[in-house]
Amino acid sequence: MIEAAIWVILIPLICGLAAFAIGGRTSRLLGLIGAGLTTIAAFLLVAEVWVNGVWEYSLGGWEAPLGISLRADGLSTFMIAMTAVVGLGISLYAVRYFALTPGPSPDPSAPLRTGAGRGEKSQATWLPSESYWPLWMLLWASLNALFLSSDIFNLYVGLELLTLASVALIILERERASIIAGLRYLLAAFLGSMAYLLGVALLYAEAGVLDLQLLADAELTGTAVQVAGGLMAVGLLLKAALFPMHFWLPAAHSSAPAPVSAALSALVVKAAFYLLIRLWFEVFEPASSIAVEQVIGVLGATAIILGSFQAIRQARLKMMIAYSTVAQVGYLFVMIPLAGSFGDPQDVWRFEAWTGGLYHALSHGFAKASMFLAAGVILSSLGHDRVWNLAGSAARFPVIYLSFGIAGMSLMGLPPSAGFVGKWLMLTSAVESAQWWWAVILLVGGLLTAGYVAIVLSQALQRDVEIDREPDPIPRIMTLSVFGLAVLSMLLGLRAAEPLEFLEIGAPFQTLITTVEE
Amino acid sequence: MSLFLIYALAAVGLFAICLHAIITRSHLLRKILALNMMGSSVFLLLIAIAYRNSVEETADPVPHAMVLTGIVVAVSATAFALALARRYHAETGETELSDGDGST
Amino acid sequence: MTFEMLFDVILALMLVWLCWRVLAAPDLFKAVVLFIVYGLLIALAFVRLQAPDIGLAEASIGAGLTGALMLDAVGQMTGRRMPWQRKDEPDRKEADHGQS
Amino acid sequence: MDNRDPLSNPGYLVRILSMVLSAGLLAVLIAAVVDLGDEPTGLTARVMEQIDQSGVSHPPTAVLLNFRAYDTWLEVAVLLLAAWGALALRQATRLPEQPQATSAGPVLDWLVRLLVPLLIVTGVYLLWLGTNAPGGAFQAGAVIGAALVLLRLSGYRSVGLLDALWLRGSLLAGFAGFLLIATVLFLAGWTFLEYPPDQAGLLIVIIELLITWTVAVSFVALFVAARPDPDDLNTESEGGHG
Repeated sequence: MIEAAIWVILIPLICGLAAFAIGGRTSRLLGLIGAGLTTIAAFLLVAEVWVNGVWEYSLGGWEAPLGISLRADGLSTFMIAMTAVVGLGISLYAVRYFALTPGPSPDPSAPLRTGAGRGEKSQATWLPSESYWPLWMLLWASLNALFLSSDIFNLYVGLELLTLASVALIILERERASIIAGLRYLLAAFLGSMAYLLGVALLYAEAGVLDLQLLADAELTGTAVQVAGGLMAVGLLLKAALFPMHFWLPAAHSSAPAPVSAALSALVVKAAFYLLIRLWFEVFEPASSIAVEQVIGVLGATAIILGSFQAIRQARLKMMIAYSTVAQVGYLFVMIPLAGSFGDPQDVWRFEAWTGGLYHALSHGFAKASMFLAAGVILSSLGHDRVWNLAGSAARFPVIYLSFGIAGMSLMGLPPSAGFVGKWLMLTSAVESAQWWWAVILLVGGLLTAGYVAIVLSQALQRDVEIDREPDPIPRIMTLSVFGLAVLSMLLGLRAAEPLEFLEIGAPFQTLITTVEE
Repeated sequence: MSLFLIYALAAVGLFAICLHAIITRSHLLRKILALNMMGSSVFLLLIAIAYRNSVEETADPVPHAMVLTGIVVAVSATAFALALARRYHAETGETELSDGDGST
Repeated sequence: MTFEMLFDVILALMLVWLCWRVLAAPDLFKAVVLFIVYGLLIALAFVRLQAPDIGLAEASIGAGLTGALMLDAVGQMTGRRMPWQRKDEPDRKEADHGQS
Repeated sequence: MDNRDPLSNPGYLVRILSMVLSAGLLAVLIAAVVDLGDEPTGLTARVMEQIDQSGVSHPPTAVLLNFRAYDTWLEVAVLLLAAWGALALRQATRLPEQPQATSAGPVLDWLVRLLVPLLIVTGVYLLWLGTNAPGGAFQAGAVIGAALVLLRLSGYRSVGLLDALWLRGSLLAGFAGFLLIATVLFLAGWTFLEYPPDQAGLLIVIIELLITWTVAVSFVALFVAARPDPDDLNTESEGGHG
């Protein structure tokens, strides 16, 4: 057995460490090798889980209550595979991104960028491009570690690792806006971690174990468990930026360099979401209630409406995409009342909503990464990302805007995109469970999404407009990764059967799954 | 009243005070102080739980290890936040985060 | 109520009071000093709860190191000169000047 | 701007809402704590059962560096990221020296000369103690780090002596040590993060030594890097600084 799951964590750590230690231009090579090998390991893991079912491992040989266990079921592996593909796309893009001038901000006075990526001897200063690779590798490793860990305290450490790596990446360019955004993000995430940790403490005091599986088997109920669940949920919702706890997200995601923005919106937010889903449907299922689930659904619905309106109002492209993330995160949480305790345990639509939400997370991962990377191209090539000054730029980089449009279709949920599959499953579930109000929200959200995507495309497609300056040429690999990610968000809708079946492996709805198959 | 209950109640009291301070105090240092103290309140609760779980005068070492990990994580995050706050202050002279990005 | 328990109750109350003072004292420098005292008392509580080694870590890292970091930051952000800053060391203000 | 009351008021509504929120949370938390009661749960007995096989005899150290070594490893990575993030805020790859100035005065100087060796000895003692009594790598690292900060503040050279490579190496040592040992043993066929029982004690001591050094240097680096370097700032008046 090759234990691919261990390598999914180890490879990025080794490459990240080597990149930290060696630095310079070698770090880019190490980062690329890391990205490639991690992707391979991730797909070996997919194959392993597909063939053998749920994979479990006791670290250090110490079994669960004493030691820490790793566990890869369909859901974990699904997230790891998504991270791998999106991560590979981002890595390929980043190779050339940090070599472009003048970088994402129109601030030529900053002296630090001189020599970035031009191969000059730069021993005396830290360059953003040099720090990017090790930090990105650590971010990737911490994502995979989170998806695999089966221990609630280990998950806390993983969350902190993820936060610090994200903040260090946000402030990479050392610009004022990003330092402010990074600081606000750090404080918000720190507060979320503390709420989560308090929940862990209460849960441990109640159950005496930290392992997720053992906690799930204990079928916990009672005041302390409910309070613990509430604290952990609020902490994670803060990290997942569910309305009204999204205040830190737009600035943080939009002021970071494009490959970082893409990773934050496509992957990091999903990690908190993933963890919440896991806890909610496995550990806190018996302690949950319809009222709480409906409240979360309402917050999600509000996020969809307000986030989309804010996105339409934004004057800067990256800000628009960041607000779009706020809205799309809302969709993910509409899944909770649909898959939760509203129905009876044997209602199949609960499982449909659960897979629908996760498929939506997948499609958003690909589409949003593509959009942020596209915005990065536009910003560094035009020197600005003002939505109302994009006129005519579609002629300069048609493929970029084509990708933007395809990704937008997936966000809107138009067939045959992956977004459509996710949304369709959630819609069916809403109709079957007679919770029609969620169906209305899902449809209205799609229309609003169409609104802001249309604004960008209609601006860019205007003809015969003078452009301020000749845009710089774009390296082909960047265009390719933007396009590839967008196309994948479409293709995954055409071939949804296998991924959906994969999600069933070890899913917390075992009774439902067997009924579906009969 | 047991030793566990005394310190556990103190811990949750500290947590609530810190939450209030994080929301209402706008000075960055004050926010960072409150977050750090919030961390130590959770650590106090964990240590109290370890005491409660004692077997024959030996306290539960698992929460102890968790707290030790937590202390190092807390100081790392605090120090990083301080570095960012000081850089921000040095650049702008501000001591508070302004709501400049127009979020709701 | 035994004498020892009385000690614990007083210690717990002092912690709550100190926490409030740290977050409410108008003078930030004073607040940080109180924060260090708070950290030391938390460490004392850990010792009472049979965790002397964690108390040691809290005292050295939580109170000592974090306190030093905080004091240094207060020095910069309030323009106060700390005892360890030399008179000929460029004043913090110089770094800010002309930017606000 | 600096002399404004640090407790500036955020407005009545926010304060009342926050008060209500915190009070509600407090009530709920008290209910939870009371609900927990005094019944012991937890893993005390289980740790005591297995501690003979861990290579150390002090329970928290056994948990930290053997049973839950994965947590500790990731924790060292968190420390690394914080130090790296703070250092990456500045352009210089080396830590700047404290501006050289006149001596701190005979009394303080004498105090430093006394305290620093004392702290370092205490740190090493704590590290050694950690295997069978209260103490350990993190506490030792913190104390040694404190000694280095003290040296710095009183005008002596300390971590500034580390050139870029050594600084990186020191920050990475703890994390890399863990990684190397775990990977080599894993490739040799052991379970990931498992120590061969005969060598467990030795390997744990090696890892603790590395962690101590990393913790000490990281803490000093965090202390130093927290101070903004005037040359790095994004200023409107560019080029004003020497």
